[in-house]
Amino acid sequence: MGYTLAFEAISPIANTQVATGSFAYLWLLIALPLIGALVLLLGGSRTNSFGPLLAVLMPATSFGFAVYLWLQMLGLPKELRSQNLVLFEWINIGSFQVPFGFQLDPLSMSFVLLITGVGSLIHIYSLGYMDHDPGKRRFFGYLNLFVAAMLLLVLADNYLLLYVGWEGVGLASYLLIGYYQHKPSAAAAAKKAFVVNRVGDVGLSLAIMLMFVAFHTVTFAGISEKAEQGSATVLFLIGIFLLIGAAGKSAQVPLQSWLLDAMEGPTPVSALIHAATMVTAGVYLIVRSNSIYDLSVAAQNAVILVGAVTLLAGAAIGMAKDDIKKALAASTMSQIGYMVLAAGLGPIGYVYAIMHLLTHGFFKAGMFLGAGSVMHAMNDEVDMRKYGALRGIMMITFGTFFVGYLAILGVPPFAGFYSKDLIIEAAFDRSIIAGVATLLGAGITAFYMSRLILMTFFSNKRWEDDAHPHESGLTMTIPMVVLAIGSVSSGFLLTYNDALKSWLAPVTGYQTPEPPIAIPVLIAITLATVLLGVLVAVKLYLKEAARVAPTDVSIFTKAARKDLYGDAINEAVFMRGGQQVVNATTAVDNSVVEGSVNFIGRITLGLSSLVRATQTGYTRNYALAMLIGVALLLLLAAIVRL
Amino acid sequence: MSITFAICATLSVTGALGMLLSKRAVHSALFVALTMINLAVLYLQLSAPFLGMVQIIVYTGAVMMLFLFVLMIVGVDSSDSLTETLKGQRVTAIAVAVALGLLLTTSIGSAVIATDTQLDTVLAGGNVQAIANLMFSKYVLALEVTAALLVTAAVGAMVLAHRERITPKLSQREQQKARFADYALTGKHPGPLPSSGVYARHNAVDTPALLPDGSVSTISVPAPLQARGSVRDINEEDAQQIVDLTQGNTVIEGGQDGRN
Amino acid sequence: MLITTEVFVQPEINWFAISPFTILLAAGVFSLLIETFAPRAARRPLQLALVFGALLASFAAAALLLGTETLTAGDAVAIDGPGVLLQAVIALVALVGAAGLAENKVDPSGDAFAARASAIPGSSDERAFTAAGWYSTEIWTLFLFAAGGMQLFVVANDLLTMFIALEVMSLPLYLMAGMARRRRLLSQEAALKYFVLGAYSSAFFLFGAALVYGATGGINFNDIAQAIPGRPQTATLLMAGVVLIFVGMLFKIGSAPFHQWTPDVYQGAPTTLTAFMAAGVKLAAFGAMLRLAYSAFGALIWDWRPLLWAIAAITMFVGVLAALMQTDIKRMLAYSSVAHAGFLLVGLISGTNAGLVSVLFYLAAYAFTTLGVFLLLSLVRDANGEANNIDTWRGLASKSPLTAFTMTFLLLALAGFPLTSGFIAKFSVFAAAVQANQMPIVLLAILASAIAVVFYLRVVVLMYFRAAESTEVAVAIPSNFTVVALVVSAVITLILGVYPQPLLDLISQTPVFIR
Amino acid sequence: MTNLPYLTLLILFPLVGSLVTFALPMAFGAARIKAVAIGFSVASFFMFVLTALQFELGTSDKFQLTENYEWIAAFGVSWAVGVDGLGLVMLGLVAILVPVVLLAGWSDIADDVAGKFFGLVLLLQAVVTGVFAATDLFMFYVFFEVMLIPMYFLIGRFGDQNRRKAAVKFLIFSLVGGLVLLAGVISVWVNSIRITGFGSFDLEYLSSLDLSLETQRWLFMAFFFAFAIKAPLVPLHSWLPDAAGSSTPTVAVLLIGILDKVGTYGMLRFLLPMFPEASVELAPIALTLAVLSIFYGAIMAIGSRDIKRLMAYVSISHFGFIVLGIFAFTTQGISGSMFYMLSHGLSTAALFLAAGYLMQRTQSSKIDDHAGAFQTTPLLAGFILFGALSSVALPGLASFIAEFTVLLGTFARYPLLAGFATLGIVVAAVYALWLYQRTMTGKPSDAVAGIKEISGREVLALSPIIALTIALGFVPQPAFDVLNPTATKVMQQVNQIDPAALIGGDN
Amino acid sequence: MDVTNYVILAAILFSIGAVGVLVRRNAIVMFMSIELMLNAANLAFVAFAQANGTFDGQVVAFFVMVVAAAEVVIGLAIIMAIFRTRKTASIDEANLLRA
Repeated sequence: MGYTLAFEAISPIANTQVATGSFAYLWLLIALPLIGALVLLLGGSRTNSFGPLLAVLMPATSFGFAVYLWLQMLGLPKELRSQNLVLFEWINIGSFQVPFGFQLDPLSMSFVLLITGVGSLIHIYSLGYMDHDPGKRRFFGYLNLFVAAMLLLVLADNYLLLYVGWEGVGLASYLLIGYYQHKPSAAAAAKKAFVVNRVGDVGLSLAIMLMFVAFHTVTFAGISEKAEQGSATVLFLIGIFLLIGAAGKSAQVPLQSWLLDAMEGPTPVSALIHAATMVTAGVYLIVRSNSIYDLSVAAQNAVILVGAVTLLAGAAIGMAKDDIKKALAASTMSQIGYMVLAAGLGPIGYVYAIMHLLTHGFFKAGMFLGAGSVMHAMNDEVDMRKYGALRGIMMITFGTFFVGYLAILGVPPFAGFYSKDLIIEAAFDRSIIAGVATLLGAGITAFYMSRLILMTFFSNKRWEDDAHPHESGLTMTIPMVVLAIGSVSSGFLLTYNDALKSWLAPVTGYQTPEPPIAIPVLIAITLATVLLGVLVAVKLYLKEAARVAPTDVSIFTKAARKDLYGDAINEAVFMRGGQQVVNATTAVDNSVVEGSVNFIGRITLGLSSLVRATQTGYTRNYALAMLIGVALLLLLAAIVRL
Repeated sequence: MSITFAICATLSVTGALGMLLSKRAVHSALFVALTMINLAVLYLQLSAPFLGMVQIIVYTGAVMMLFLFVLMIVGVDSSDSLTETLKGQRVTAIAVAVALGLLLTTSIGSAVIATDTQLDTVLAGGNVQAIANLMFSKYVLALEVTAALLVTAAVGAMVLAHRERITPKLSQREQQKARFADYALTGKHPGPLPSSGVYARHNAVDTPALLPDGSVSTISVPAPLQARGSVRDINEEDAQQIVDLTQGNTVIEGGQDGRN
Repeated sequence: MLITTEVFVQPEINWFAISPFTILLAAGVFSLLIETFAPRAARRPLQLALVFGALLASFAAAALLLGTETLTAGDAVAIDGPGVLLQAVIALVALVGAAGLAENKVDPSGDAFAARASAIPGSSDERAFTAAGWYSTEIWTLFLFAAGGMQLFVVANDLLTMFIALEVMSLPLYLMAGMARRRRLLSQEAALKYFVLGAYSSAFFLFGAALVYGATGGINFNDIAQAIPGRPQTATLLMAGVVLIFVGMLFKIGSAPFHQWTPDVYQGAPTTLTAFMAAGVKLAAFGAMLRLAYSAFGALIWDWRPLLWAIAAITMFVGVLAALMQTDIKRMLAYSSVAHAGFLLVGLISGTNAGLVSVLFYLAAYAFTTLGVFLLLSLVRDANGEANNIDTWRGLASKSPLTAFTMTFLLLALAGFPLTSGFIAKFSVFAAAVQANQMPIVLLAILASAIAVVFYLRVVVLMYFRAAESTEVAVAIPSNFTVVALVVSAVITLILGVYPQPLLDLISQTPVFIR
Repeated sequence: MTNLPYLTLLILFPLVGSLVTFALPMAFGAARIKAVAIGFSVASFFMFVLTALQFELGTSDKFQLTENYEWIAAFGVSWAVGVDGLGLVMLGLVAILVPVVLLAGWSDIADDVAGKFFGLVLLLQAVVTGVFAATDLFMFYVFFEVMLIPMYFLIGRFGDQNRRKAAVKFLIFSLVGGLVLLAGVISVWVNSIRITGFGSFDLEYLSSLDLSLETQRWLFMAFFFAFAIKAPLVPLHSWLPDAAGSSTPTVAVLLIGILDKVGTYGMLRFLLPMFPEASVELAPIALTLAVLSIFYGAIMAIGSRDIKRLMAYVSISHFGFIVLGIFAFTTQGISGSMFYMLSHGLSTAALFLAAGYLMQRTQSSKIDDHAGAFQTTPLLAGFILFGALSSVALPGLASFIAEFTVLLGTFARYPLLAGFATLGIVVAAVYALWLYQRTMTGKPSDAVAGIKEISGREVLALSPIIALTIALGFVPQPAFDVLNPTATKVMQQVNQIDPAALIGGDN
Repeated sequence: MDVTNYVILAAILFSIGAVGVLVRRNAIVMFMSIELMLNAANLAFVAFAQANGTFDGQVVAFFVMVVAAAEVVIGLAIIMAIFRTRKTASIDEANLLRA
């Protein structure tokens, strides 16, 4: 390029560097997938031929550039790794000044790598998965749009711009969940996801407004600089509002209900958005807002509470689901609960939250792709009770899936072992209750994941008659394999030499957990719990599983099958309550508002008839009226004079 | 309060009430005339001899006569039904009029009207001169403009009441010529139609005349009745009687005219 | 007090000052001569020439008199700013009105008046007269007298002159109202009602005049005004008299509860006459009313203001409410004129110079708009004459866009929409009232205006938003008389709405009554 | 060049266009008449661009490009025009929307009356331009009222079967407001005479009057009433769903996108400057109605079964936001509100026109008649989704910037109120996406079965709107640069300062 | 002599006239009632002329008579015209125009 595309830098914000050199082009990270999305979505059918390939190319290129930048960043001293690029002044009204700026620091770098990396893999996978879909151009367009929005989310240097990305991914998620537009359930699920997310967005909005009111700034740098001066109440409130936002996006209790429905979308979407990346945005938000949470223990406690409840609730739901995707989704919910809980622990947990996020990104994406592969093979059947004994037929899928399984169980040395175990340690450091919750969660996770894998790949054949399972093609298996490799190795790599710790510490700070129980003992307890879970599952499902789900189950199972009544509560309180509000308002509009207008109209018409009735046509009546008028006027005149 | 005033006031109110209560319009008119004459007397009392005279000449003499003329045209016998047809009209009217009277009399009564000046005692040059003087100086314009009123009245009366002929009046001779020309052309009977009921038992328009030969004259019954089909039948006996009578067969006892 | 027979002093008469109405009255007499001596065929052209000539002369005289302030003819008339201005406007209104009355194209059998009013409606006589193409050219005599009476009415400076002017104005109108060519039964009924109630109201006026005379010792406005402060002992008498006099006036301007003749007469009378009557009588009566209120009884403002306040309020609402569901457009416009009387009273009760200016402007504006509206009305016809039922106007816009457009414009002016004279008029009236601390009545007026819009727009809705149902109803092609009259009305309505400054300046130059 | 009477010309351009369009005989050909009309509207747009180029950015808070000619001296009325940031933005909105609407509505109208329709739209443009350019209260009022006439005809002649009732209702409501406003206008003028001895309608003169609080209160009520009807606030809104629901989508865009803005515009231009103390004192009333409108409109939108009525209720909700921002009395709130007026014009156009394309194809505005239109017209579905998202204030679009700054500005002064109002964004998501869900997804209904994908002309009409909506979402600052001085001026006029940061102070 | 009595008499006659217009259906009688009212006014004028010691009242009364004469002519002409058309002088039957 003959001229520089780097925008003029605006004054640096504290602790950050004005992006120079290749960092000045970091906007390209977003621009590339965005261009892809625009070309595909606006280009219309003429991009059908090359569209999907372009769509794969764009995030891949972004990934390449991200890796390049990462290497650059690694070459910089730690205190210079936070790169800030302000493109232009976005909003400037009085004291409300928001730059359109990006911040690339180790935290966002981690996300960029995850998003572009996993994202690219899933794009490749989709080439195979969506091969026969007539509207795949649109699908890839949406995927690219998602990647762009997600990158914007993690690259923004202020909360408002983050919000744009935040809603951008929400939009992409909406579009992708509802991708099968002809399916009413998909359309409803998409809307539900968007609306529930909006509830979270209210929290995020309020947080931003409160930040502005309190600090007159909404940039990360500005907030971290001023947060210390904030009053406890303000900090607590900001923390809570951010938590609400995070809960919405990350499907935490009480805003979890959309995630299971979101499985209506194509499976790669579930893998990318609803397992690896978007749903972890809440974790990113909390970690990113460390300067707030570090100063408010109360807010942290709220985060821990939400995380703990969700991780158990997700796990509980996971135990009861027969739909493979929903079971995985419940698992996702649960695992994000871990991350959120970790993030709530403060500097002790931030790194582990991110670490678990990254490892989870690998193994959960891998498992989703595996699930997709199975579904692909089973005529899009999602009910695990119609699977069974697939391990021999789909070797690669089974293999990668099993790696992911071991990872999520936290079996050493798979990735999950490192990240989850550290979270449990950190949780015990904070409180026994939090620790026990995480421990319990690990056990349940072991049970339901074992159940899942047993029902799918082991056990007896329960296929539908027309099912002819087969291994998927290369475009699908290669990403699965790559992710499996990540699932195996990432934990070790991230902890080796405290790589992630030292990498993130400039952003999040770091404290070593000191749990009340000795760490080796804790590890042993954890593994024992996990083993217990596995054994129970093996006992129940290894030999044979029922083709139809039993109905005479405990009240807990019933509750878990119904997502712990989350939807029922929503239905009762919001849907039906909302419907009643709508009906009542409509009734008020008809009766009171319209009614009063009509009433005035009728009164006027009534008076009109009355007046016209006096016009009888009889001259003598008219004369009488005149005389009455005369008399009254005389009377009035006499009164006036008094 | 002088006796004259008492008498005239009583009579004029009587006249007014009489007008109000008389069934016949003519009586009303006469009662009004009574009131007006009494007012004329009161004018004399109030040092207005000229007006008194004018009142009698113009009002009683001219205006009321005009009223009477019109009443004659409209039908002097016509009498109003005094039952009120408009709901509540009379009660309200009387109540309001009483209220009006009370209001007016209270305002008049509560005002202190100067009564010291006596117009006739200070009158030097005579009433008519005084009026004339004002009329032709201060009110000369009014006087002139009044002309327009009178012209309007005349034009109005002409326009609404005067019936102009659009065609010249035909003389007897011309009418006769026309009738016979018509007869020659269309055979229309030139003379008057036979009157109905002639020589009939019933002297009514629906009874056709009988021709001397005892046959029925169809043109003697008005066309509408014929159209309506309400022409009376002829009693054969009567018809025969007529024939007899005209042919000198019978002599009627007791006078020339038979049954009517 | 000793009264001697004074030596007769010939009153000084400033003939020029009284020329506007003198010309018209004299022309009336000439017109009678034409009736008497001219051959029938020549009468109409001669009369028209005379009428237009006289009106132009009268208008010119009034225009030349603008700015003159003088009492003349024994102080019987007060030639002053408002008076002369009103005379000029009346002359102009009469010109436009005369053009309307002269129309003889829209009705195939002649103008709006019966060929011979004395012929019984429906008789063979009447048919013969009609067939012979006769015209009741006497109407021009009556018309000239009426116009002259109107002009005298607004400058009359004593109660007697005012009474006579009132009658000179009214009597011809009573007569003309009953002379319609078509639907004469209704026309005669209108005349009878108008006459009986008019005479009734004159009686009130007269009795009131007597009481005022008794209370103040004079009938000249100057004498009355002078005497009012000095005679507290006859105050009750005076006020009773004022009330009765106002009743006479309120009848003429058509304000409730003395308005009930208005719809009946407006409907029954020939439409072109209604146009002239609605505009001219309102102008003249309001001019006289203003003079009474401001000149003769100005000192009594605190007494009469509450009365007229109440009347204004009632009038506005009676007018708009009665018009609301009216299906006969002519009656609707009659009720609308009642409502406008109420709005005018709002200006009058302010009792200030601004109020006077505003009412004068309103009168001028309203007169031409209402003329135009009624004249337009006379063009929409079916086989039986005018089609006044509102339903027959459906889809008129597609049949005759120009008529519908003009009608809409004039109706909007009546409704008081900006860029029409009606808005400036309403604005100035309301502004004057607010300035005089009469906000409550302005709020009532505003409420009434809001209701009024409904019925004005109903016509627009029918014309534009509905498809035509009957093919019978059509807009007649008028002669140039009506065309000119309509153009003048509409143009004045527009000009006074867009650039009212010249007229406002003219009114504001001498906005006082002399006495 | 600089001495041209830009604003007067800006009024005259469409006026002349309108007259020409009316005057062209039918024989000239409907397509040519339409083309002429669009030509005039495009010419007006370029005239606006010329005008905007004359506008000096951020130099002062005074009106620019002012012209002043004596009009009715007796009342102190002038033909006085001038623009500040707000005026310029509103004029811009008008200049952009009219050509778009005319292009979009090209085939909405039967050929034999097309000339009238296009002429009326141009007439409306001229009058509305006058409204936004007037700096004389009387002149403003005149245009304010005259504006109703072309709109009345546009609704009453070219709408659906309920159009007559709707048109009358629209006019009656507007007129009641207008007449009350007239009382207020007169009263202000009279008060000015009482205070200074001479009467004038000059805005700056009237703003400088020292009216008593009592007087201000009454006048505030009168003006606010009129503007609240126009910008419909609950409970004075009931005319809008009828009017917008019965008119063609193009007319609805003009009605909601431009005409109703006059209400909120009037609040900023006249209400606050002339009655500052009363405005501050009575702001709670306005704020309450605003929040009420936000939720009421949104909830009614959810309950609507008719697409056009739904969108009208959506707009009522949006007007709630605008009013909320105005009466929060913060720079962000006011600037945000003004920006909202712009963005709402665009988003209304996007949604209404796109939905209009659909309704024109299916000949129904009932939501229930539609389903699965995505299958037949994916591109149109995309446009409708865009419109829906725009009215949801999706970040990245202009409406987000608007809504967020309004809420932010309100939050600074009334945190609880703003917090409550923020919940509105959830309800917004419900109605907008539910609309999309019910019309576009699922199995195609009979009505949408064979409909055609949108044409190039239709896309062309929408594209500037969409481009602007996105552009302003990412680069809103140019608009704020224009609007901020006005906001600052208004803040000074009502004598309010922004709340300081809770800690630290400004950076 | 107390002029007040005359005026009160005038008021009474006026009121009777006023009520006459309201209760009589015959147009001619109605019209007579109006004439009675005019006469009452005249009486008041003349009486006040006496009280005021000026002749204006008498002059007015004279003019009123003239005007009344003209009015009577026109009124009766109208009534005649209607009678010829409708064959009735009852004013109540002239009620085609209403509402």
